[in-house]
This record gives sequence, structure tokens and C-alpha cells, in this order.
Amino acid sequence: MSDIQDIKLSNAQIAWRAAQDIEDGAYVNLGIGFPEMVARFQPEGRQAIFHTENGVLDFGKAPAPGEEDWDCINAGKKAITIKPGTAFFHHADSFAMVRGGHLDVAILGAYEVAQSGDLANWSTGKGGVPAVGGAMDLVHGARRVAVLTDHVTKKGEPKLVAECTLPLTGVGCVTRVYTSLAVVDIEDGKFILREKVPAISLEDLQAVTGAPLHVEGEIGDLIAPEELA
Amino acid sequence: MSDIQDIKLSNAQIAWRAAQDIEDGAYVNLGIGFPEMVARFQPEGRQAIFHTENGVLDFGKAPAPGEEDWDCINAGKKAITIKPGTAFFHHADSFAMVRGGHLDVAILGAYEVAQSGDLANWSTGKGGVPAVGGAMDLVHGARRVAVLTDHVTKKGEPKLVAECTLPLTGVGCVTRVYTSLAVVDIEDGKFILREKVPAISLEDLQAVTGAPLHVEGEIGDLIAPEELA
Amino acid sequence: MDKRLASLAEAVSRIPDGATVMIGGFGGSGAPIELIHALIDHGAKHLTVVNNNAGNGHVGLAALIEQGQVDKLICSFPRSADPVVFTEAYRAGSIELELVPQGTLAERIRAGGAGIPAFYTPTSYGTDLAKGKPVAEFDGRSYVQERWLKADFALIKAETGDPHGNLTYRMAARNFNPIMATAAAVTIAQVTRVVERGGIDPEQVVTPGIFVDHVVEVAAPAQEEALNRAEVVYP
Amino acid sequence: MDKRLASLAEAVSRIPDGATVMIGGFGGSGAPIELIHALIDHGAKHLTVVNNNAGNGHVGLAALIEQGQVDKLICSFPRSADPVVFTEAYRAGSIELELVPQGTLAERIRAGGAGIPAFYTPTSYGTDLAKGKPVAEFDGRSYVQERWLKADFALIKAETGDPHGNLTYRMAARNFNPIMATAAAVTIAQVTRVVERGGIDPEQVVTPGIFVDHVVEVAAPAQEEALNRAEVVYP
Repeated sequence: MSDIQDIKLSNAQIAWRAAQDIEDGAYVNLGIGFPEMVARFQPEGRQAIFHTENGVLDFGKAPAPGEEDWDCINAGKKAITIKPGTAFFHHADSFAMVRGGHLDVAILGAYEVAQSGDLANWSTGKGGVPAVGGAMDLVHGARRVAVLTDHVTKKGEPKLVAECTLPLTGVGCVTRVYTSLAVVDIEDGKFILREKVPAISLEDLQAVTGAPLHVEGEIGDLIAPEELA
Repeated sequence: MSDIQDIKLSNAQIAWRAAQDIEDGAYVNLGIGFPEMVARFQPEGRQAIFHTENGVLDFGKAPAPGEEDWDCINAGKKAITIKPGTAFFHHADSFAMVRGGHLDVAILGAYEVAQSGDLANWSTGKGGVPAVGGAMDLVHGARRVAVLTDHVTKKGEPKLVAECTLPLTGVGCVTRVYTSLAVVDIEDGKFILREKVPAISLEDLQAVTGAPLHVEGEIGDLIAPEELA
Repeated sequence: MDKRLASLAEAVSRIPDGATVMIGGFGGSGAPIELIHALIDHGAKHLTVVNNNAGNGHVGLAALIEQGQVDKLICSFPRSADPVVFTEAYRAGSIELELVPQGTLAERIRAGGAGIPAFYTPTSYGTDLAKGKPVAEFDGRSYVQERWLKADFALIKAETGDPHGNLTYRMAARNFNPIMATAAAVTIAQVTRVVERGGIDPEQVVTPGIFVDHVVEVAAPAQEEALNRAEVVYP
Repeated sequence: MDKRLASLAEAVSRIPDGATVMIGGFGGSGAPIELIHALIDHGAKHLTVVNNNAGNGHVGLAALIEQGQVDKLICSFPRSADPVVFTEAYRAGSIELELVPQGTLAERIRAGGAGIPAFYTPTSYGTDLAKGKPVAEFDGRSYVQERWLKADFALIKAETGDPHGNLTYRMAARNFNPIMATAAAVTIAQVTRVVERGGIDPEQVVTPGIFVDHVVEVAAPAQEEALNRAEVVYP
């Protein structure tokens, strides 16, 4: 088995891959941190419309340092800008968009994703100060709930699992997982392998996955541009 | 017993009496029809702020005939005007104001009011096309729910009753009744007589009232300006 | 992305027989008369319509009912200055009526758009309109459980719209339009004026474009009140 | 009627010990820093505070917590760039935390303002945050019942305000402010600019005056972000 560290995609490459699935005009919420990178990789000619929980739709890029207006931020409390078409609204309206099924895609990070679609991404269960934010709302609102994640933990343990062991964010909510090694759909309580990095065999991929990977039809090659790495 | 027709207040006089109880700055919803007259009789130096269910707060008077803008109407579909301070909002926000207890007073008409505070004012129970509008919401939202009504029906039967016989608009909701003969509070399931027209005796008033009129302290004289009649 | 459509006919062309259609407006104010007339021309039948009223005269919603296209109406106040069309259909038993208190109607629509399947309200407790509905007590007071209301299509009227579907309204013509926009699978807005992207101040957007699928410009929309004073009959 | 007050101190003077206080803002944007500091000066203790976060640095909400005035915090995300004040109080067991998903927090507040004592949401179903809450199924899907949230006072920040309490907000500083305005018995708004009646276009009012009790002008409000970069400590 080749060393996973050598063949796996970088976070930027995972984000790039996820970006390829976003249609022109899609309404998208990107989770704080790693998922935010997805916005950078929108394919030429497509324009997604980004939503942030704190009441902004269709915002622009980050301002130059020193140009921040701290009344104009995203859910991660980072400064953003307006652009033609931006709309502001209050928090209840913002989560009406989320909970009401008006987002096409929500893209989140994960500690664990189960084959049932259960997601654990808000608490390591270890004490400390718990914080949940909008994650539990997002997983039940968007039409598609995608997860971006390394395929395994830093210790090499599977993050795609038979059942979550950490506190859940949502039950049966994840529809697709983009990992550092594969693209996996979740359907009818099963992981369906859609793509994998060419350098890993199905057997080796299964060995680092905590539940059966089902194959339906062809398995595509998961290849992302090198220069993103 | 003097003929009630000779001593009773006119609708305008009942509306005038109700207007005297509205504090400066009170938020008020006036039901369609007869209760709308209350707006005309605000005491000098006081300014109530009127709410209409279809999404306007603090509107102005009716426009001159021919000057109507049919996008600017009240719940009775009559043309109104804006004035400095007017606000427009949608229907869910409008009824958040109503149901959320933000109105100081709602003033409605009635077919029957029971000593329990039950109100029947939306259906004669006789078939035909039923229509309810916002009455059922208004009776459960405003801090005070006042009713304007003739003391008796056209046939001379009491409209203040022991129990309503017509379909209810709300249960235990009316707090004060302004009639053509009296001002009656409803407290703890009882009619408390506060004022009566001087020309009627307590006995004669009781005779045209369908449940006991309790007296606590002095009974005021119900007198309204003649020229309104 | 551009949500503008060139014609009213195209906008309503995919409304099938049997659809549930929310129609904005309170009386004539905010009523999308041109979209309703396009729906009459399109001819979809067996519709369930959600509107505060039941039409007035022989135009707009009244005309849609008069053409026999509406099987069921969900509304709060099926009376108007000239309610003859609905009244006759109702008496003839050719239209079903679900009567809903106005605030409950608004909240059910808002809940539909906000992903809230049910809520409790004091409104209608103890009345005939609460019959058959679950009741619960909170903090010593009794409330009625009401369900969300959603639609296949919403036909709404706005004042300005941009290509992404951001909308503003005009005065009290706002009424049910913004909440219906949120509660339908497909929302079609007729707007008096289409502006470019950025033509609506971000602070002044009332309906963000996420709730709107199609925008059609109707530059000089008819007012139901004016049509009825002129005794117009559609079609 | 004139809802303007001359001073912040007067505005918060009637907040008693033990009050439940909603404080607007999301992080620093829309946080009524000057009102919070006036509340610190006023000294009310044993407060229950509702805010999306738990303060940042040593100003605003963090300073209120640092002064030991908050017994309980209801929030969705008690983390920030510098959450040391809350974190220490929480670890020391001197502050109680009710953690609520952000959308549920917003909806509970909106329900409090709208007279809806309870509603159902898919959010948190099957998670630790749903423990002990009633669950119900609608159309084959499971939902959690959540209760309204109300307060004795709301401290909010707005951009313009008129003497009747009509308000507008600035950009994303809107966030929780308009809904908190609806859910408190007494709502106190600090506004950057007081305008005369009629100074806000009726179409552009975001919070109608019916939801607002007091308006205080704070012409150059501090931004939490800027205070923290300057390492300000209040008081």
C-alpha cells in the first residue's frame, strides 16, 4: 500500500473538486474554515451565490487588509464586501432560507460521517466549551449536504465510519463526501464510491474506510490540478 | 321604563367614549366598520398610532375622492394615506405585532359578548359564505380587547349574555365593552358595570342585559357630546 | 444567472392541472392581475388557490374562479365589494373553501417557507375553526397546533426586481407577497420595473433573490379596483 | 410621543437584578457596545443574557461577564478570537450555558415576538441538544419541539432611528437586532443617527416603532473589533 500522505489530495484540491459540482446560479453556504476555500475554485463561466448565516446573500470577496468594515462580515466573523446584487436580512430570515430548503448546497467539515448519512462535526465530546453555531440547522436545510474531509484522522483512523461515535450534528443528512482520497455518495444507508485517486486500489481504500464502499457502475478518477496543492 | 331608542348613544357617541380611554402613543387596531369611527374622536393632545392588518403602521387619513392610491389601503380595503412615521411590512410581521401582544388595544364589533369574555362576532351561524379575516387573531393579541356595540339587538334582545349562542371568535378575550347604554368591564367571568347613561336605572339596564351586572364602587355617568349623534 | 422571462405566458406555462398556487395580494393591492390572466389563458384546471380573499368583480382571481379553474380556495375573507363569482360557485358546491384566520394563514405560509412543519397559536382556540386540530397548553394557556402551508407555485407582484430576483414592493401592496415567495417550489414575480443587478440597495431588498425563480416585467400593471370600476370582465 | 432618551444611563436604569436581557449583534457587528457598558456601570447582577456569542476580549458582553453580572448565557457559539473571559467563567462554574443551534435561537426569539409559544424544527433532531425535548413526526419526518424565547429587556444597535422608534440597520449589523426588538417587554435601541419623524422612508423601515420603547443616540459607536485590536479593557 502506497503511503497515503503521498497520494492524497490537499485541502485545496478537495475544495476544488467540490467546486466542480456546483452549478451556475446555485445558492451555497460554505462552513467556516476549510469549506470556505470552495469559493476560490468556481469553474469559469459559473457563478454560485453565497449565503452566510449572519444575514448576507451574494457577497463579494474579502476586502484588502485595512479596508475592512466590521459591520460587513461573514459567519466566520471575517470581513467581506458587497457587490451588485447583495442583500442583507435578519437572522430569522437567514435561517428561514436554511431550514426552509432554499439552499442548493451546504458544504461542511466533519469529524466523522456514517454510512447512514449521520454527521458529527461540532463536538469532540471531550468537555471544554461546547459551541454549535449554525451547523445543526444547515444539515437539515440544504437540498444537498456535502462534507469535505481528510479520508482519515491524523492518527490514520477512518473518518467515514459505520456509526458515529462522537456527538451528532445531524441524523441521515449527508448526501456526498469529498475526501482526500475519494468522492463518496450516501444513498439508502450505504457509502457508494464514485471516484478515487488513481494511485490507490479499491482494497487499500476500503482498508482506511470504516464501512463498506459499494460500487455501482464505473469508479471515476479523482484528479485535481497540481498547482492548487 | 323610558324607551331605549330615546336615551341610547349613537354609534358615533359610543366610538367617542371608547376614544377617551386611548392613551397618547397607544398602538391601536380598529376593526372594519363602526370601530373605525374611533379614530375621529381622539382627544386633543393625544395621538394614537393605528395599525392595520395588511401591513401598515401609523397611517394617515383617508385621501380625497379621486386621490386614492389603491396600493395604499387598510384592512377594510379603504384608501388611506401615509404620513411622517408610517411603516410598511408584510403580513407575517403584521400578525407578529398582533399575536405577539404588541398592540395596546384592539377595538371590535360584536354579535354577542359573554360575561366570561367570550366574543362572537364573525358568523351568524346561518350559512352563507363564512368569512373571518383577522378577528380571531386580534382578540388574542392585543393587551386590551374592547368591543363597541349596541346594548341590544334590533329585536331588543341582550347582546351582553351569560353565554354566547353564536360561533365564537375567541374565548375569554374581551376586557371592556362600550355599549349604547353602558361601559362594562369583564373581570373574573363577571360583567362589572362602570358607567351607564344617566336616564336609565340600574334595574332597567339589568333587564336588557343577559347576565348579572356587578357593581364595584361608583357607577359613572356615560355622557357623550350631543353634536356627534 | 438571469431569472428574467420575456413573457407572462412563458412564466405560467409549466403550471399543471391540480397544482397548488399561492396568489399574492390583499384585495386588489398587490394582486398580480396580469399573471392571473396569463394563468387563465394557460388554462390549468383543478387548482388549489391560496389567497387572502376570493376575488372581486370579474377580473383576476374572480375571473380564474369564474372560468372553473379553481377546485379549492384557502383564504381568510371570501367577501368583497362584488363577491358574486365566488359566492355563486360556493353555493353551487363547485368550489371547496378552507377558511383560515388571517394571521394563521400568514404564519402557516411563513412556516412553509421557513421549514417549520407546525406551530402553536392562541388564534381560533375554542372556536369552530380549531375543530379537529391538536390543542396543547403552554404556561397555563391553551393553543392550537397549525401546520405549514406550501405551494407548487407562487404568483406575486412586486415593484422592482433585478435579474437575480431581488425584489421590493410598493406600499401596502407588500402584504402576502414576500411570504408567499418563500413558500412555493416555484415563485414567479411580475414586477413593474426591472433594474440591473445592483439597482436595488442591499439594505432595501425585501425579498432576496433566493426565494424567486422567474421575474417578468409588467410595466403598467392594472389595478383590480380600477378594472372593477370600469366593469371589466376577463377574458 | 417621543421615545428618545438623552442618556444611556437613563436607558438602562430600570434593568433590575435577575432580568433576562437580549443583546443584539453577531460577534462585534451590531453589538450595542455603549449600551452594554452602560449596563455595566448600572451594575444589575444575576442577569440571564441571550446573545449569539459569549463576548470577545474585555469589552462589551465579555466585560459584562467579567464583572460577574451574568449568571446564565443562552447562545449558539461561545467562541471567538479571544474568548478567555467566558471560558474562565464557564470552567469555574460561575456561569451557566444554554447552548442553542443558531437557527433555533433565531426562531425561538422570533416566536417570542410573534406570540408563538412553541414550534417544530428538524434542527437538532437526534442530537444531544434535543435531549428532553418533545419530538413529533410530520409527513414521515421527525422534528423537535422548541419553545419561544422572550426577555425583559432587549439592548439593540441600529443605524437610524426616529422619535417613534422606527429603525434601520447597517449591513450585516442587522443580524439578531430586529428579532430581539420584537421579543422583549422593553426594547432599548442605540442608534447612530436620530432622524425626525418621516426621516425614514416607510418602505425602508426594518423595525417598525411598535417594537421599540427607547431610542438613544450614540453618534460614533465603538466597534468591538477595533476595541479589541487596541486591547481596550472595560471598565
